[in-house]
Amino acid sequence: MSTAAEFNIQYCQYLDPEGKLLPGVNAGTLPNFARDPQELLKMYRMITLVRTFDTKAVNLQRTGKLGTYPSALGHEAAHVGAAAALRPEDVIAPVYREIGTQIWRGVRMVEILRYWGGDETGNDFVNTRHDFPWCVPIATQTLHAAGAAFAFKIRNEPRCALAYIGDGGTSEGAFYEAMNVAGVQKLPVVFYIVNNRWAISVPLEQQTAAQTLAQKGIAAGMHSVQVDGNDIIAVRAVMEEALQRARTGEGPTVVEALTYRLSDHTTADDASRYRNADEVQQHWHLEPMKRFRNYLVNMKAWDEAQEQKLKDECALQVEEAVKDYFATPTAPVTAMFDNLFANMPKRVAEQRDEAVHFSMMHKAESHA
Amino acid sequence: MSTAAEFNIQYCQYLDPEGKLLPGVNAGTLPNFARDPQELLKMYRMITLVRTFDTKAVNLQRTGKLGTYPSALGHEAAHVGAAAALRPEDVIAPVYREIGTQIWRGVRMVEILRYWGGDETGNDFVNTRHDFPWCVPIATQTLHAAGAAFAFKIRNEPRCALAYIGDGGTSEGAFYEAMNVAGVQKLPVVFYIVNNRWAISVPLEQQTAAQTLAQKGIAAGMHSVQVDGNDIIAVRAVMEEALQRARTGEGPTVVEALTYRLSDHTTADDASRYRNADEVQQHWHLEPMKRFRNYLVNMKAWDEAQEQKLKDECALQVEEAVKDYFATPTAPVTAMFDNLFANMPKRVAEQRDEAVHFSMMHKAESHA
Amino acid sequence: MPKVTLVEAVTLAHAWEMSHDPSVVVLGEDVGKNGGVFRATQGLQEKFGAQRVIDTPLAEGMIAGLCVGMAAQGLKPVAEIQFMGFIYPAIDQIVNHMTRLRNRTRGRLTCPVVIRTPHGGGIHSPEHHSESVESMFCHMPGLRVVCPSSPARAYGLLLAAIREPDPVLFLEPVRIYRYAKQEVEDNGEALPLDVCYVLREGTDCSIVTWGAMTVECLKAATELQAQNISVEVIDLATISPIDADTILESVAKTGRLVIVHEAARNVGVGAEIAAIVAEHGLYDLEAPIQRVTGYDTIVPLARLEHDYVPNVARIVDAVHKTLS
Amino acid sequence: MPKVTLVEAVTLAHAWEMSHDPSVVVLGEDVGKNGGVFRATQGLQEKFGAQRVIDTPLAEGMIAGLCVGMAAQGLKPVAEIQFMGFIYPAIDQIVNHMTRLRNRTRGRLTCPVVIRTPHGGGIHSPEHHSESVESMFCHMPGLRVVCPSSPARAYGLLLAAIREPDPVLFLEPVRIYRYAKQEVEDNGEALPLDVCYVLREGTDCSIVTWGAMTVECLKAATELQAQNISVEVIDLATISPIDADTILESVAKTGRLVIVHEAARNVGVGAEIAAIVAEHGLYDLEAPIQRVTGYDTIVPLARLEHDYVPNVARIVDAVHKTLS
Ligand SMILES: Cc1ncc(C[n+]2csc(CCOP(=O)(O)OP(=O)(O)O)c2C)c(N)n1
Ligand SMILES: Cc1ncc(C[n+]2csc(CCOP(=O)(O)OP(=O)(O)O)c2C)c(N)n1
Ligand SMILES: [Mg+2]
Ligand SMILES: [Mg+2]
Repeated sequence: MSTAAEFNIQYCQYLDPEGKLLPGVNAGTLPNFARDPQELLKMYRMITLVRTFDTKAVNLQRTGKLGTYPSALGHEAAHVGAAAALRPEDVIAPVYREIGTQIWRGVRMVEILRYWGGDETGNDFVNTRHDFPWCVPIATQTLHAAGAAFAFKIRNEPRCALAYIGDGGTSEGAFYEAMNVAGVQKLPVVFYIVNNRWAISVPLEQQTAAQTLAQKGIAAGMHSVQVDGNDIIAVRAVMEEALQRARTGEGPTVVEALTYRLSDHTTADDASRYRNADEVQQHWHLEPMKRFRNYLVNMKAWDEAQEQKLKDECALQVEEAVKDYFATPTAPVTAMFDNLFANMPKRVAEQRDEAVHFSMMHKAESHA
Repeated sequence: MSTAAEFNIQYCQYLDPEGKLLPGVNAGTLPNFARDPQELLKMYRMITLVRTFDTKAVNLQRTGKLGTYPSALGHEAAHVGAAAALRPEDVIAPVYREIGTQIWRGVRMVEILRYWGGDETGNDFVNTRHDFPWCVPIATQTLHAAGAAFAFKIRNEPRCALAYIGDGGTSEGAFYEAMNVAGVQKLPVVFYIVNNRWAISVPLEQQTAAQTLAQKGIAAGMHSVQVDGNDIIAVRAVMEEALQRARTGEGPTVVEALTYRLSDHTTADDASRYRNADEVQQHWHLEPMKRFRNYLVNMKAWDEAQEQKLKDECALQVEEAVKDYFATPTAPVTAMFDNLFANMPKRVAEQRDEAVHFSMMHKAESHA
Repeated sequence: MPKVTLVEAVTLAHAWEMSHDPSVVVLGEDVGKNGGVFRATQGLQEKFGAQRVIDTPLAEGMIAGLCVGMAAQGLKPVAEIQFMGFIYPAIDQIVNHMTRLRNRTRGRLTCPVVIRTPHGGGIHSPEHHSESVESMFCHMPGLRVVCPSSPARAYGLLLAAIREPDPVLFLEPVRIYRYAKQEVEDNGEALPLDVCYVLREGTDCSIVTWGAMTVECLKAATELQAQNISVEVIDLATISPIDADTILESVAKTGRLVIVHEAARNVGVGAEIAAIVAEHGLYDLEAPIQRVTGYDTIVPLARLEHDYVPNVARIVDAVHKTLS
Repeated sequence: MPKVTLVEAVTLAHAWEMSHDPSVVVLGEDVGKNGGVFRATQGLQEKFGAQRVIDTPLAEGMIAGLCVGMAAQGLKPVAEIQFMGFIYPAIDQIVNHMTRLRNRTRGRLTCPVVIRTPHGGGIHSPEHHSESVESMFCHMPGLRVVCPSSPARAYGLLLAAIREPDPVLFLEPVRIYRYAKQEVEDNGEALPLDVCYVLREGTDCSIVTWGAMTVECLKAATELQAQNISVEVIDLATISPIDADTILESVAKTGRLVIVHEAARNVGVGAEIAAIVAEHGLYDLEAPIQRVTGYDTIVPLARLEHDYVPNVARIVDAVHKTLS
């Protein structure tokens, strides 16, 4: 026997769970962005906004004003840190939970509410016109990111695509196919695994025997790294590097961010059926927001007064969005036909008329 | 950065291209079976039979007596070596090229000819009743092997499943899904990648950026090794070990055998359109049959007279099979209905009558 | 006799068969510890262990492919696909192997598999959670497609499906998972496959439907009764192969046919039913056939869903049309 | 004007559009250096480079998924699936994304993609190489399904498909890839989608068909002409959405309808055509509709293939039935 190939997975972390820099890390070894308090505060503000929004959305669902909603509780650093590493011209292929990324990039909270409230306009992002919409069929979005990256490569544009995927999602063949073609074509794409240890009721150990999810990239001959997904400095640093590699033609990267789903899977789920309360409690000690706040407070960039003011601001912003959401009229029945084809076939047009007829009949009856 | 995980791929080879033992290998380090000349000769005889059959099958196709046929030229050690490591009660999920494995296990040559001659009875293997049939949709068979292994595990049977797959096949998500579930469930299955460097016209470098195909197993947390697929001693040794691991509950293995497709992809293909004659020529120097014969001759277990006798015997056996094949009557038209369901629905029965009616009409007309 | 919902009847049928046939295994995403996202497999893992009630990794093609391998080697897998909108990755295994293994090997290896999946919408679910694409599967030779419309039929047809020596796609209408309780005797008695169930007899018009739409059709029939229109409501139950005889007999009696399904109209199963009648019952038809279906567009998100799924008004209207 | 085969016309259409629209890219297994296993993309990589004519790894779901991503970001991918029997892994991307992206984003992102694939059998191919499962795709809202029946239509319809702002599944009948040469002017002129082509006018019976079956139907029409039976042969061309008007007009004239397709009968596209006529042309029908189709069983291997695929005798017989 001789050795044909060797691999390893590197792990990146700056902040410990208390928000202190790990031994060996100092101002000199910190990434550039982390030396600028304004940059850090921008991220902290976003985390706070995201958590405020998330809490509100869950409440809206509980009171029957929103459909099923997947909370992002605990994922804020993983989502915001990645977003902060992107450029506006890059393209993301999200799943369904990345509100931290979306709001950072410019998706309006009202749009998110509309989507989960059952209205397709929620995907017609006003600001992030080229980003992919929310994606429910698990793992399929990774191929869209690869395809987008292929377009950038063919047109020789200095842009990247970023695909999100969950730990559960990494079991779908589509993910692997996307990594494989990205590898062979050196596409400017990053596959970003948000490993929150659960796929609905299935824990990581039942999802795969792989020691890390990052190593799945080895199968595609890809640069693969792991990061503490609750450490926003590490997340952004690793993502900046991965995106830079992509942008400069060095090829794709898979990044695994280790985090935890502190909430139920969605509002339709009850995690207490299958998950130990102790486990959840332990992970509350690792959660990203407190850790980041401690760091900022320790470095004297943040204090209690600022915190309170920010909370109020965020609450206000969220209330505005909810008001907008409530004021959104239901689309006319024609909406379900008008966006199917650019050139509407006669048959579809006929059915559009049929639907309008019955919808009016229905309204007439309701009013009678 | 710290190291989260480390991996390596080991490579196994005993015989050099001239059929000499590699430096460091000696009788003491050879696997058990390789110390028994009878065992070795059994494999050599099979290789010779396979090559004789293969040549004949290609000729039958060229003369219009067989449908499209995928030659196994150059893969004999990879196929026979793996077969020799199996037990009869194990189950294989083949692709379409593994005649060396099939004949070793007891599939009759006439059955192989029937299949490629357009007759489903070719998959009704008389001897290997539980093995999966030939599988054309690439990579799908890997899941069948995993499912079979699951059945063995659930029933607590000391049996293994062996899935074959090509280098091209390793790009399909199904392969990865099969490895992943095998890993997490510790299924008694071996995934055997026969890397012949080409998937029709697509060379390995365009198939994946992975340095080895064995490392695809790392994605599933699986034991992964590489072997010289033209060295039948190494193939059998590695496969015996992998199957033993599976049988004793140590979990699945992925084995990559390095070989080369010396022929066109199938008789419908013309490899000269896309492949360099020099490359093919070079690989003729590595081919498995000559190498193995040299080894046997060197160790005085084989000579020219025996070789000639064997060739004649093989030719005769193949002629017998061809005769059987020619004598196989075309199945009645009802055959296409009778094996669809155990309980034939009325609608199918009606169509069966319809088909019989038109078939008879057709025959009547042909005779008129 | 216990009164149970449709989804509880599904659980009962699983439990009965697993108790009586050790070769039955259950697998899917979240079917074990969590008992399925709709609780259809609730309690089974506790009762039969994690070896027979398997929480799989997240991959539908894998689930279907494992089923083929398991079934070929003597097990009877009953797999859940979490929603029908996620069944597509499994199609390759279903159409290229599950439905073909018997034929391919001339009966040497077979595929007694049940794939269960929720069917249809109407409960304000998120995107992709309201699909009813049975017609794609009905076009696959070698597959049975079954859809119950009551707890009793769920129990009896699922038992039949598991016992069938060939693959069955078993569609569970989400809208009536918990719609009404019914007395179901848990006695292991299967109901016949390959036949329609006449839910209501009538003389003026035949309605053929299945799944959750049976409820709307029966309501429409009641409404029409008040107008002195007598409607026969037929539950297809086995969507493929279709029991053409029952439909043709009914049309011979009523002279009129309305077909109701949630799925999009174009090349839906309604088309096949219409075609059968146009071939074999044409002279019985006194009026053009009517199809009341989902439209040929994407199932809309929740806010427009009620305009998409057929309702009583549309069904009543269609019956009126056949009579005018 | 050059005389070309159907497959050569496909290559010409590619080359024209790639020359005139830099956003068109071609991808698939073996489409580059090898020019496709049927040579449909022969010479394109030499002409347009490996950046625009891409040999992909072996994975159909990946091909379809890449197309979605590319198209959403401004390219116009034309992808080849090597045989229709291998399209199943791509269905998830086609039905859940390709056909839905425009609707899902209210027009913000779109999917102008063409997926080409060989269609049908009859050439003694190995297992899985003779599939014609168009009906599964016709049931997907948001997708056009097109199938040419001559070199000229292959050229014109493929150009139209590439230029269409929405996804098109383009089916190429293998049996007539090289059946006959025809003069085709390579002038970049597209033919209209969404309409039938009347290949032969007649008064006694309408035959609706598409793809390679047009050849059999035209032969049958000739044979029937000798018996003084005048048959109208309509090539559906765009299989979805169906141009119902042309069919209904024809049936209004002839009073009789025979539908011919290679695919299995159950919930085939023939069912939809029959349903449309049973809904909107019932009173024109003077005889039951006839379907001449592949049987509801697996396409057999080569030795029984001719008993499976519809032939002239079966078509003639069906027309006779409508007239008796
Ligand atoms: C193809 C597919 N199968 C099943 C589902 C149902 N489903 C929704 S989320 C989910 C679990 C996903 O887990 P993971 O990828 O870890 O993401 P997370 O929810 O933890 O963010 C499942 C099974 C789906 N949406 N798509
Ligand atoms: C799913 C699927 N896609 C495409 C094909 C067509 N096809 C047949 S063989 C082949 C190449 C396979 O290459 P590889 O896996 O390396 O096996 P090899 O032929 O070299 O033994 C292709 C693309 C197929 N049979 N199945
Ligand atoms: Mg997760
Ligand atoms: Mg190969």
